[in-house]
Amino acid sequence: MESKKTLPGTPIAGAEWDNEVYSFRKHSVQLRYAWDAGSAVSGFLEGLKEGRILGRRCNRCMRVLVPPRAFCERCFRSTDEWVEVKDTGKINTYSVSYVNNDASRRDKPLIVAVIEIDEASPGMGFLHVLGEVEPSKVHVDMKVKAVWKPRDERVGAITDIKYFKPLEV
Amino acid sequence: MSLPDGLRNTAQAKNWVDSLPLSYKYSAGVSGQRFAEGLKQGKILGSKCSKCGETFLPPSLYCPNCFVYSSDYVEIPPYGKIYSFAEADGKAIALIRFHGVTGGLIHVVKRPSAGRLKIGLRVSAVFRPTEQRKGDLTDIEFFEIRPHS
Amino acid sequence: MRRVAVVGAGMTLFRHRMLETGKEMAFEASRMALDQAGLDIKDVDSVVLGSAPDAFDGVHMKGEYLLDGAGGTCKPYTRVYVGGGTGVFVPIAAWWQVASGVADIVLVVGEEKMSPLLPHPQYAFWSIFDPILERPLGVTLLWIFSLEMRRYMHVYNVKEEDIALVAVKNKRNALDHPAAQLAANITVDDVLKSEPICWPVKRLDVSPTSDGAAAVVLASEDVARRITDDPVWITGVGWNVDSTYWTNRDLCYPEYLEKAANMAYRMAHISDPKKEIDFAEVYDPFDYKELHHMEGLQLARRGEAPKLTREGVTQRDGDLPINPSGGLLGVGNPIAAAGMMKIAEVFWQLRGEAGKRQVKKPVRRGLAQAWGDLMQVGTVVIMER
Amino acid sequence: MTKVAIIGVGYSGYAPLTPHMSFKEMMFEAAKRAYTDAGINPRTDVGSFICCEEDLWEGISITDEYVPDQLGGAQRAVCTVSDDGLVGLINGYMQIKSGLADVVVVESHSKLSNVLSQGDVSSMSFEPYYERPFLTVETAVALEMRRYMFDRELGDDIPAMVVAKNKKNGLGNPRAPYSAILSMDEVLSSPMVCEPLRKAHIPEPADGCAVTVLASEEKARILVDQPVWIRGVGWFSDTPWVSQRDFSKAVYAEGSSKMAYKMAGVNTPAKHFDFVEVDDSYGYKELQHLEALGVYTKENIKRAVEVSETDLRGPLPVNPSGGKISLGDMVEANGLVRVVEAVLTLRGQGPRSLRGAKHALVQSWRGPPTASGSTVILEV
Repeated sequence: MESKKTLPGTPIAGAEWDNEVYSFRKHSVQLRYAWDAGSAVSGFLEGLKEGRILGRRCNRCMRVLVPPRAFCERCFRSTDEWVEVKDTGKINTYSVSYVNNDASRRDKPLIVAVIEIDEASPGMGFLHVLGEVEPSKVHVDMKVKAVWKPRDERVGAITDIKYFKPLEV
Repeated sequence: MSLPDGLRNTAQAKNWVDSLPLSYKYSAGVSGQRFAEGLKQGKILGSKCSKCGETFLPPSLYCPNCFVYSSDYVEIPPYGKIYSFAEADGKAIALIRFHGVTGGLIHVVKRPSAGRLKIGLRVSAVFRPTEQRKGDLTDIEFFEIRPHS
Repeated sequence: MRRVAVVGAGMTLFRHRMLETGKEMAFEASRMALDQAGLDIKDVDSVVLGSAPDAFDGVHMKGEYLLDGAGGTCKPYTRVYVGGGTGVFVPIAAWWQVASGVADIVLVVGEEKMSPLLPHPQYAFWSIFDPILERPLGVTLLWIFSLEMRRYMHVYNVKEEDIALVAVKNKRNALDHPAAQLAANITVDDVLKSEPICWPVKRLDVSPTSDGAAAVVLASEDVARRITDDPVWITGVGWNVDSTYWTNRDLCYPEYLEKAANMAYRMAHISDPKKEIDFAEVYDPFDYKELHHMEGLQLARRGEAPKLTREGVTQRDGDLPINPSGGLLGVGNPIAAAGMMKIAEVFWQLRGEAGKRQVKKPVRRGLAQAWGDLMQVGTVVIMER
Repeated sequence: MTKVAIIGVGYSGYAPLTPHMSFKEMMFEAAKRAYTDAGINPRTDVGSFICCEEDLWEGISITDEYVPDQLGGAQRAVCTVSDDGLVGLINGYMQIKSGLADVVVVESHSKLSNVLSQGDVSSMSFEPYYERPFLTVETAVALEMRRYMFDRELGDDIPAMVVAKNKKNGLGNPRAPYSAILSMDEVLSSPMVCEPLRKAHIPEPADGCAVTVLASEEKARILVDQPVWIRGVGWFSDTPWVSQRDFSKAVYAEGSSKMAYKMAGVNTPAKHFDFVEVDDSYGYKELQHLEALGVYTKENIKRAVEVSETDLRGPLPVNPSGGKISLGDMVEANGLVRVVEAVLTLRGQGPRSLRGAKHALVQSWRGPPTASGSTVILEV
């Protein structure tokens, strides 16, 4: 492979791409989906609308699963019952995002975190964002609490929780 | 269903609606670029394999059979025959095949003012005026039935 | 179980944007691999292709679209997929075709063309997340990797400087790679001072988005002995996928990779990987991933990989060279093609054909590994002279 | 090398809408059935799990992320074969043959009801520069259909008879949501979608999930009384360019069946099978496939339909399950759905007239615009 001086391939420089010195064809689509949430996630969303975080318990391994699911992946059986857990927890890990999902820069950095929810089984939690705190003040294991949207603005979505904030300053 | 205390009425079943907006800019590729330049000059270019001698449309950087680099691009006279066609909403799309060429082009065929489209009819490419050409297949406006075909 | 050999490899340049279509890149890499093996397309019994999300190339069922470029016309042809782990998984799927006796010669192709998606290929990664529980938060791929990096740093008390050493090493190694997209001589300070994207991830901690393809040819023992004096044997394969619920796992350690590696080590009769693996191409889309993966592969104890890196053990002239190719950080990251590049590198290194990239010590056994999905899949291939 | 058997099958969904289940819950249900059928525990007894799916049908990129848990595959060897479920089954077969695993699970599903932009997703499957500007799935199908019927001199009545037959076969199958008594006249008067393709020719989309459990001979004999043996497998692709294909031939079906026949030692396919399950999209595809498989010829295919040879009680029942026309189009699951049907029939749980059937062929096609397909030969 070393003997071959150049490998095949024709790079397109940024200006060539922008000025379209080559022939390009464009196509845009807006793909729409309506995902069935199913029993477990439907129940979870309903709980969020009521300002409650719900998990599912597996009566074999006795874990409380958050986010809830209809099956226990460890035991391979249906989960048995709904369990309401607290809307507090601790930060398992966090980071500070300076970009949007299309790689453009954000005006203001966003703190994102995995939050281990209290009363769920150890290590169980979900992804959310943090508010009312400066990035430099955040640390792993920090206690946090959900800040809910007002009841009449909640629609049964993960964003019914506006963000998590430090439990005490 | 898989949940013992699961949904009991349809109003409880949630359905999450969202969209995935996707926008693309596809490069024509090495062989596509040659083809595009041909179109701008009012030419249909096919690729020729040095090994088996077959000519292909759409043209390709490589021979799909021998899997070696194509040796050449050759001009294909813009006259062909309807291999098959499909009609919907008053519009006809046809696969046009050309003499001595493997493959063909899929394009719009202008329906004749009298009579019906038929498999085997002879057609020719009608190019847009030079200044309107962009280097893609729409540089051919449509194929039309050749008289007395 | 029949023995399976690698008999040829090829690849294109890795670049941010290429004129070649995905089909054309797949052809160029495949042609080169067949040429090195001295084979014709008619000798090939079957083709396996790997490519990551359709949302990049912008073609639904893109395996079908890429088919002729990968040499699959009028042949048994299929595509396999395990997210970012795909590149090292494609040869595994080809391996079982040969090992089972169904095929004698299989062409294995990895392709990725990320550039068509506007405004930026990163956007496609939004659609890898749970549509109901995660996408509404505006999640990006960078979030989850920075979350994992942060957790790893926290649990094992790893410093950003230690992690930056990986980017420095790999980008420098890539200076000797003819396909490299981001080869450079940089310092730890350059990495630390580069623009934060999603702290602790900074610009120079990350591999680029790329277009590119790479290919290898696998052959049964009979065929391999006939066509080459220098076959490289695939002696172990392993893969493993963890639970979807990534927020329920401790991200500090890749258990799934440990299980994938153990599957491969068992097959290759390896009991002490640290001693028995001569060098490795581990998946490094982010610099911390090289460390994380060395630990999952048990090439270092948990939390020990930064120390080995600091001591120069993982340099090309070290005791355990890691990513002598320059890795994804230096050569580029056209996802499935990047994994295949690692397979090709192990093949070239074992044959002594890596030129300026050749590791210093004599090598008999190498390992290639990739990783992907929601930080959940590990794929491992072990190759021997 | 070991023989390979199918020792368990499971299914769920099989309906136009399944609003009560997420795709994960649908998979969990089908998997539970299959594991119970095979008498295995997925957490301890399975060496490898294979799923067949495509990102944009799920609306999720890297959709293989979302499969392990509900199959019992978390922290196990799980992978996706981005192909028809039947090709997934073939890969499972090879994994067992290679000695990599004793027991392999193969899954495929469809949640087409969740895809609101089915046409836009399909349009993205065409080559973007030369073919996408002019083709839709319907146009691509109509082009091939017209040419095939022209070359075989078939009238509109022939594909209509296939559609009517399969709709009727489905009425005997509790899993087939689109079965019906449909007269030929009703097919022929259904709206024209893209001439010559009519609405009644097109399989309706369906949700559903199929799971199969494969095992080595040794395991199969321990676990079940009635293994269904996989005697031959084949998969094959024609050119991906629509414009470069011969529309009168299903090259992929010919290639895949030749491979499978060679492996199984089948020399006279026209006489070997007690029934066949083949892809029957748009009616005409059933005929094109039967020719390519060598069970009929281009000379006798028309007559076979006219004299009802392929009916449920004819000499060679074709699609006793009702086919895709009755079961619905479940995209990547289509092939595996038909394996489930064939296995149940070979076990005597299918149509009464096929009790005692011993040899079956299952063939699948990935659907438009592909020219890729696979064949599996089953035996009890």
